[in-house]
Amino acid sequence: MNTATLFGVVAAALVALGLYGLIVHPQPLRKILAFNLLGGGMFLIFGVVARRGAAAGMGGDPVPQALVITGLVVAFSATALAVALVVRLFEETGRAILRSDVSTTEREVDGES
Amino acid sequence: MAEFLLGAAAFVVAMVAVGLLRLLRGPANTDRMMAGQLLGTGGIAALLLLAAATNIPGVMDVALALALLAAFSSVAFVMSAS
Amino acid sequence: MTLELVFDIGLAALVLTVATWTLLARETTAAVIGFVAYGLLLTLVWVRLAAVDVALTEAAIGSGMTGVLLLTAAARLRATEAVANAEQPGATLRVVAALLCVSVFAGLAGIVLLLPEPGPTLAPQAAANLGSTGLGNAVTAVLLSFRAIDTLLETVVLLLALLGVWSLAPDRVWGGRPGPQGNVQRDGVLVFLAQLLPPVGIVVAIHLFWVGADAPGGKFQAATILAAMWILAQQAGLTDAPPVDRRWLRLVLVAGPAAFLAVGFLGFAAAGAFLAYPAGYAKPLILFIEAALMPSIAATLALLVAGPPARTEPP
Amino acid sequence: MTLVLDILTVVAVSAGVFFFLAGTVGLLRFPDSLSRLHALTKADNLGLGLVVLGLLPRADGPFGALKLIAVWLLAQLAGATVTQLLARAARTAEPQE
Repeated sequence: MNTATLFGVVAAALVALGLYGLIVHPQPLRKILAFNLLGGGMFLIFGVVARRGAAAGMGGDPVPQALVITGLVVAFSATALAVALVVRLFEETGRAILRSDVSTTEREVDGES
Repeated sequence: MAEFLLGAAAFVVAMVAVGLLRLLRGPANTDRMMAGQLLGTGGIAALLLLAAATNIPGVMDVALALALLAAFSSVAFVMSAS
Repeated sequence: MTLELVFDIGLAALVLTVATWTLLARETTAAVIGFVAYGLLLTLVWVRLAAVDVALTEAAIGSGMTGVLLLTAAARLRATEAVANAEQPGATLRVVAALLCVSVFAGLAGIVLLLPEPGPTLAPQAAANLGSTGLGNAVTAVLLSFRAIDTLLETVVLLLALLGVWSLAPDRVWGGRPGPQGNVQRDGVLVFLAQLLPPVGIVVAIHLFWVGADAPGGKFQAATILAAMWILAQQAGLTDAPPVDRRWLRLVLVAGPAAFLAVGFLGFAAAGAFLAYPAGYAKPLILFIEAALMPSIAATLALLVAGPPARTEPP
Repeated sequence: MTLVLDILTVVAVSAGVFFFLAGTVGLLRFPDSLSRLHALTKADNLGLGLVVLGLLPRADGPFGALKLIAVWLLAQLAGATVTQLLARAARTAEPQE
């Protein structure tokens, strides 16, 4: 067991944990949080691959490391967009639920009246 | 000497880890934020010790960035809570 | 050597504990505080994996920026938590999700454990070609020379995300300032911090930007710190977020990617390919791109945190 | 001379680490938010300060030493501000304590 392998297993566990939260949590904001948790694990797998590729006097393979930096920034922008969507949903409907049948029933009520 | 510094870093992280019990227990979110603050300071100290112990270049800059942003999330927490 | 392993195992246990707690916490705000702690711990993990550039980015964006974004949103949505929490999924879904996640864990852990030995790597190629870029930091060379197209697209993605956020504004406030009104109760302590910290932050950002050519650092990390300083000044009420329809703001946002694209097309004329740098001019061109990108990225990041426009100027 | 500096490093770092222990114990054992905050500042100021002091002889050049001191000063500033803000938030949140 060395550092890279250890954190590789941790990364796999983080991806699994994040995925579970993403599926099970009813609140959209918690889903976004779980998604970021998952992302952290995924990036860590890249980091482990990079660390194992240490060569030529470098502590790790720079290509996956650069990919992770790009990925972190993109993950942040996706999170910001998702948060803005949830907040807008809340401002529009007064709640933040993803269930689709809520709005459908409301529309039916409108149609009957 | 490197062994000693690494040991000190491990001890700081362990202490901060115990402090994270406050994060789990609360009771108020302010208490949780305190645990986060302690983790921030402990993380800075651990990074400084790691930088001195391992001679990886740039670790000190990570500590500098963390110190600069140490207040950032706490300020956001207080501002949004009030 | 063994001491290092003890350190790593402790760190690994901590990361897993905080991550689990972040999922289980009842309140969203508490969960986000857990997430900020998770980001800090990941920063330490990245240092242990000898990826200092990534550690810097994780500390600044992964923990700092995302934390602020989610903390603000959690406070905004607090009223909806009870309703949403009532919609807990059934036991069947939980079991199926758990089974899926266990198999994902097994699969990924298997892949990590069975990775070929020695690990495949592009480090020797990167090291061999580092000389042609004139840079000393291989990660910066990958980001701005070997895989520059990724970075170009990434800056475009950032802009598109901002456009997406802005387009969520209701029509009546379009062109206004982002953020809720009345958020500016001046607090003496906070004002003091927001006056003292930004000058230091700007110096540190320039330092990170400058050493980025040869040591861990670079425009993303520097831009994030600049963005954080701007947000801090807004939180303290020292300055307000700009109205989104200002022309100067649009120019700042677009200038970086536009300069990058221009250099890319220049590559056709000067070196025969898109984003190819003519021999001998690689380093000045890379520094020019980075310098042009930094303010654009900083502004984009800060405005992404600020959210869609929410109030118009009083006439 | 190196021996003296090494001893300084060991003593100062050990003392700094001790204050992290103290901060953690206080954070866990003290009964209410405000006194917990009091414990926290000990780790923030003295713990980090002594670690920085201990590492100063090992800094690479005057620039490295300057950076170490800058880290400590920034942490001080952040700690002082956050402590104030959190104390106020804690008082408004739980006035009975």
